[in-house]
Amino acid sequence: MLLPSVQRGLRIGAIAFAILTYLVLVGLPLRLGDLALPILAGAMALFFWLALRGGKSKQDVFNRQPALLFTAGLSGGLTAGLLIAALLAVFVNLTSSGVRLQPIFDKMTPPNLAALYGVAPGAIVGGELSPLAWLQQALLLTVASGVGAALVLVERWARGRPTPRISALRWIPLLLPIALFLFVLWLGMPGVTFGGNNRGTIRLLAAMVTIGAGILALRAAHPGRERQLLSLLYLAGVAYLPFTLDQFQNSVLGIVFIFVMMGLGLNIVVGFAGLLDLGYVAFFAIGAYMYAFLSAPFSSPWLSAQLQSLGIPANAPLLSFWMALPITMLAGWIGGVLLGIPVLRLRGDYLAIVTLGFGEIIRLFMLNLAELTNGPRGLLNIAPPYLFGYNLGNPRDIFILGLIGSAVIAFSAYRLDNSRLGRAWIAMREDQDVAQATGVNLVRTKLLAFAIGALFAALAGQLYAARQTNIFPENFSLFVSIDALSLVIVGGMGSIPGVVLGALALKGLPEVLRGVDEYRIVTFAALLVTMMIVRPEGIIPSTRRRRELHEEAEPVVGEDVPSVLERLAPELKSDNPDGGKK
Amino acid sequence: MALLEARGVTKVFGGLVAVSQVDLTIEERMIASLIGPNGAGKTTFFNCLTGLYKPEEGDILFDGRSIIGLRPDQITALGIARTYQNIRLFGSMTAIENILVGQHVRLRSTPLGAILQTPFTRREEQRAEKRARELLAFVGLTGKGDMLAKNLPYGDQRLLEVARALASDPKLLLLDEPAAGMNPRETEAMMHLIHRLRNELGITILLIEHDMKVVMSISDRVTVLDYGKKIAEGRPEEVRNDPRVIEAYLGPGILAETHP
Amino acid sequence: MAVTTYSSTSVRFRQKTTTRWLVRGLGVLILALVAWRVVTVGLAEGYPATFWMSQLINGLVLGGVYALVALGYTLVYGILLMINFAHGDVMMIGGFTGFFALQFFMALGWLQGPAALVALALILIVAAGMFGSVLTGVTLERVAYRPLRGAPRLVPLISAIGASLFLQYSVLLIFGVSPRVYQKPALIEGGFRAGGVFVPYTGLIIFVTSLFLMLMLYLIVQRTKLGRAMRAVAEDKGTAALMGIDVDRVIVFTFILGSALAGAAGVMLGFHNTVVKFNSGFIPGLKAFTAAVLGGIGNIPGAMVGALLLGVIEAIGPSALGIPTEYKDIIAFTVLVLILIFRPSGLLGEVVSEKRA
Amino acid sequence: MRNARFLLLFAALIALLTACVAPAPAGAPAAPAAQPAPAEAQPQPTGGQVVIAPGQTIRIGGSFALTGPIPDPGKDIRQAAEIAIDDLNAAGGVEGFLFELVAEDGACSGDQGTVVGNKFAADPTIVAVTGGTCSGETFGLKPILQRARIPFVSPSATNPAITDPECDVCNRVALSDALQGEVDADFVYNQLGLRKVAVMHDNSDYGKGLAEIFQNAFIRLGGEVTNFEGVQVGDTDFRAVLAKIGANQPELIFFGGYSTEAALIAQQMKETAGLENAKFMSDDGAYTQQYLQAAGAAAEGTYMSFVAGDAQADKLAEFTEKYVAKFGVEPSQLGPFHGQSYDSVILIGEAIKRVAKVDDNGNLVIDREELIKAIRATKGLQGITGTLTCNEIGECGAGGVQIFIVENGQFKQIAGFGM
Repeated sequence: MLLPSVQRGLRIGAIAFAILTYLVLVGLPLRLGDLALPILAGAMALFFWLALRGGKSKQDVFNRQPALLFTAGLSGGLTAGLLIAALLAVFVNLTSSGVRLQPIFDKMTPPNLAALYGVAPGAIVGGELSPLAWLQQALLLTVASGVGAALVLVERWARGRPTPRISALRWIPLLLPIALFLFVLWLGMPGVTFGGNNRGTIRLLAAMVTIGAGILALRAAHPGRERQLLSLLYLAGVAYLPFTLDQFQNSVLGIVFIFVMMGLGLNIVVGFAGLLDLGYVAFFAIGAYMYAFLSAPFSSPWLSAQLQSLGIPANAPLLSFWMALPITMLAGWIGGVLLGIPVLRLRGDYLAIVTLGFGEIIRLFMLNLAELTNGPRGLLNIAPPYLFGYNLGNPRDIFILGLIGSAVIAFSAYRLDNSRLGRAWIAMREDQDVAQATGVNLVRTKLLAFAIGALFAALAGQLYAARQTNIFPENFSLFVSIDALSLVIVGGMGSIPGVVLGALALKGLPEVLRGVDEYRIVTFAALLVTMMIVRPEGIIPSTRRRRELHEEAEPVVGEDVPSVLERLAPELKSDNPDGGKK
Repeated sequence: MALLEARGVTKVFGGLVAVSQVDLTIEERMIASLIGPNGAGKTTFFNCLTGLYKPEEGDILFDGRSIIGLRPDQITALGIARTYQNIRLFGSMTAIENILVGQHVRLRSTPLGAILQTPFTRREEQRAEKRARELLAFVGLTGKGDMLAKNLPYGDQRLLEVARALASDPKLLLLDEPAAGMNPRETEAMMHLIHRLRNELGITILLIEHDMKVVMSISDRVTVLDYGKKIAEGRPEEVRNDPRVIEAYLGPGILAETHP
Repeated sequence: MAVTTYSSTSVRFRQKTTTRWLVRGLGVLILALVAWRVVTVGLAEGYPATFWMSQLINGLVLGGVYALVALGYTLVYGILLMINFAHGDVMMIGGFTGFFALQFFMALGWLQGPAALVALALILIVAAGMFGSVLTGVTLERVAYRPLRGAPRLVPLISAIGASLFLQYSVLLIFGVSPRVYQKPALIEGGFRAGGVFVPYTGLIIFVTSLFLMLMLYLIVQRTKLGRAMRAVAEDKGTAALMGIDVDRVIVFTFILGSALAGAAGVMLGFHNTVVKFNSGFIPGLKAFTAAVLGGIGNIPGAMVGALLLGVIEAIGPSALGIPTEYKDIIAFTVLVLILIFRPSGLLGEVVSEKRA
Repeated sequence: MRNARFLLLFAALIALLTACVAPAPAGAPAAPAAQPAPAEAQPQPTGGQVVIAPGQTIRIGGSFALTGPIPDPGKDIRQAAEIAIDDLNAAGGVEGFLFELVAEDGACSGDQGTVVGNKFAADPTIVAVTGGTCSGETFGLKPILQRARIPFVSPSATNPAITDPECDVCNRVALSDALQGEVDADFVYNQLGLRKVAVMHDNSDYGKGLAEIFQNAFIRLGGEVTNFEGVQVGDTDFRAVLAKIGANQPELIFFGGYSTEAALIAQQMKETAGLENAKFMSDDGAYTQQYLQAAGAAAEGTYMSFVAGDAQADKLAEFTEKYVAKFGVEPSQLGPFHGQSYDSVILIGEAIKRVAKVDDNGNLVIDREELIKAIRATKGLQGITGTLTCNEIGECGAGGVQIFIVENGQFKQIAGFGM
């Protein structure tokens, strides 16, 4: 039993070494400064905890014995610690003997290495480190892995105890958003210095978590009066939020809610109707450019020439934001139908690549039809929305418009989901052929999905153009489609509140992670993969609406549940006195 | 006038003639059965009737009008509904929603109406839900309306498929092996239900079935297919004794084993 | 088994005859318009025949690279029905590994040695690139895809997108932003002229190697025991497992094959175009994916045909139609859309679906 | 009943709408920074003052393209800015107050530019901004910083529309593309005496803009442009488009874009029929060590233009030395704009020195409006790209274009204009 435990430890240790090497190579120690070594040790402990706790049932046998667990932990720690110490030693020796590692490893600078030892970079360059300093690393990492193994035992001990069942626990999710909201307000007070220079970022994070926690609280609340009351509170809180935040926080949440609008539209196409669309950005672009043409015709060489020949002054917007709305929506609708028609017959991944192509075609046209779109130089000086002479172009009002837009679209999507059309979409997603045989007109249903989805994206695009006031083809790259699709899936396919949470996580989180600027994409990517592995159905999986109001919980389904037919059968014979009991 | 009249229907896949020159006439309020060994072309014939396949030759008249070349949803709108051999419910929808999808062709509300919840839409949805509950009750699934279709027990799924088909107000209902995989008690209940469909709702029924007990006891008329050709037709007792049928099934011993 | 049904199910709808003829008519019309445009504009420019030949060669070489990557897409798709979005980046890692191997052999002085030694070094460099890619591909499968088997179809796709970003930006962080420049050894520097048409050696190597590797792959899949296991897993994972096939092993093997091809592509592309960068796998990956779909995804000859076609269209299209080259991607995607309208499962896709039906 | 609920919801929406119509109360209590006032409806707002307590730093924001399509130049620009901050601090800062660079990732994109702009505008301690790297990003910054009264100096945004008479906070050290394109065309036509050229660009804002200016200028001079072809940033195989160009046998190819693409084109030209003897010229985006490395032997005899004016060799050498010492890499390995980046920070720093005052409590006070004017009033500042003088719309670049030829793997200056 000892040997397999050591083997397992060695394997985990090798993986831990790989992770540590990665962290060193990307230059994390430099970033963390004096805290580098403790944090790496903490990461190691965390990793060993995670790696040792989830064993397959076979390995559980020795997992249950503390001694074996420790053997695994310590052998692994020793492996990882010695290997990484050796690697660092090699780097330090090379550096001190004048070899420049940087042409190969961009981050292998003396300061980076020095951070791991808590010494000055000069000591690294001069090769003044004692051999003991290297062993110090190995020792610390080994101890950390032991701590990780101990954590497993602590966790197991805690799990073994009966968890207290207090009904008051239910109030934690219900009251959390309110507490968070108060926290946001408190952070906004001028005298508060909490968080120092990062106060704005912490506040942004708190505001985002408030929105998300509110949605989760609504779901945790009992249906009926409690949920209604909470909904009202929630709406009031969210409506008040823009007035409490500063313009950075508002501008981030503004873009988040523009993506919510877009995500809700894509959710109809992908989540409801099951049509995988990788070129959804095309409709976003159509909306943005349509509004730009109407609002800033003077930016487009061709358009201004046409207007001049017609005798219309081309130096002012043709239509205001509000007047342009119906035209943008119509453009989106037409775009959706135009994409929809050729792809009616395509399924699955063929659909994905054709829509991707469509998105690229639209972007390339915007890039290359320079006469109309001004090419890569973009359309400039687009008018912000005005209402009664009041300029709504500032971040706060854009955020509010985004909120209103998202609310209207979410409301429409919810109504559609529970309508005849929504049922047809889901039926089509589940089984296209049966849906048709059941009476669903596939052509109409598919085109409606594309058209309605496109319309919502075009609305988002118009708001985006009004927010940016200058748009360029590069704003509408494939990555926008990928972002939108990711947020729908991260949130939970077909789930409307999921889109909000997905957008907060995917568009908001990277802004919070600004502090780690160059690491933020890597962090985001790692989170995305982890998220998919841990919770593939999304943050909030979609649920079907209950229409019969009598059941508290779904009956247990298993092999031995008799079907109605079986229960009815004796009744039919009408000679069985037990028949018909429920 | 016959409700359904198929004349010389032929369907070819590559070199294989799946259905060959099949004639079939079904009168109103009749329970007709289509039997035959595996691969005899029964389900293919169903697919021709519902518009999934287009037959190479022949004509199919429903209510006196040709339905060749119509899309499946158009045929459903005319009044033909079906169930499937391997149950094909919309698994992630609830039972009630499955039935509501079945009513799709009978509903008229528009997307805009749904968003604005116009009085018309609201009334129509209420009616549709009421009707869905009635159908649920009719097949005996009261109280299971909010369960996801995929979570229902097997027998209930068969019933739900029937309810979904009924939702489109069919004149003709095509049942593809309704009793497949059921135990004797369930089978008996299903037979009872089929009778009720005809007697209480006045629906004409054409069914494919392997369970000879079912076929012989409920059918008004039985049609036998073999290698895509019609080899016998008549009242159950006539067909049972037809030598060609016995030959096709290689004796009554095989008869029982064809049950999947 | 899949929860969301994007894949084609067993019953397919017939197309209404009138629509079919309408679609065909439209196809003929489009072809006629293109032909007219080619004759009146493209040919009217009066390019010499050697020009068209050299464009064809450019296209075939480009297509050869796409093909090597597309084969990986198609293999993984055929077995797991998932789009391995990170495949292009696996190729990029191969390019980087190859670059470091090249530096190593240059330091050893092999590349200044006799031709045989240089050739040996080149083969070893390609092998190193393949090794790097295989390591990445297998790790990806183990970490990012295996836990997701059986999840809805889009979930592995998102995971793959995450993995793609992770690979790109990790390389950016570790190796920095500057591109790595491959130095071509004298042996493969330059090219030869055949009837006034310049053929670069690297291009020739890419084209021949991609044909050879595709043939090898085809033989592996069709003739070997593992290949048979792969096909079985592609048909039905559950049944294959019941038949005693280790599904995990087969899938890992698939990733090994696909990644090895991508690694070879990465190194050869490095020699051909001389630079590798953290994002240099993305665009070829996207194009290769397009090519795989064009040919009928899941189909090995299809990927090859699709890739070569795409490469040739990109190279010849703009000149033949007499429009600026910045429209080459538009032409490529339009051809894709048109082909899929007329053949909804790709050029050679039907073969597969019939086999599976 | 349900109708009533619908009406209620509608009313709530209307209420929400009107809520945002009503102007915010002046100096909303919760917001740390004053909400931006509407731009046109009301008179130009004034920025007030930045008060820096002893021990605090003078914070200069930086919007750099650290991710996105061109991270290499972005990183270079950021590092050069850090060197400039070090130099300013080494020279004693302002009255003992030290400078600090607050770097943000503008990702070369408009929406990131907007977010970064808002982040700076929301932070009352940000005095001025250097950046953004790309034109699109700078367009994102421009309206926000204009409202927030924070002056910015872009080292590398070359779109002519970045500066305009309306915008008093907008400045740049980079020259507008216009000059470079004109000079390049003139050089090719008059100095090299070529009459038949092909123009390529990378479809970026910068590359295409420059290529268009070059094309127009060249045609105006009387030359012939045989092809005008675009490629994409990130492409590596240009053989097809080169073959197309080669069929027309131009004497020179001008490429507007960045170094990697330029190097590959220079290389692949040599293999293309019709272009074996054609010359190659590119712009300041390609004037890098990277170009020389990537193009290898093919770089010999190619021309580059660079907006540098009367570059001060000793200052540049000193800068390079510090840069290598700090970051372990030659600045020109990464991108062309380090000089401009250094200069824009120095320009900001010198202007702050002129307007900053120490008040009675020992705080450093900087008046925003005065700073905006002070930056505009910069005259004769010695930077590493030359003598910087801002004109009335904020063009501060040391006005000159130099032309280089590559000889023996080195750039060699052969012509200079407008110095």
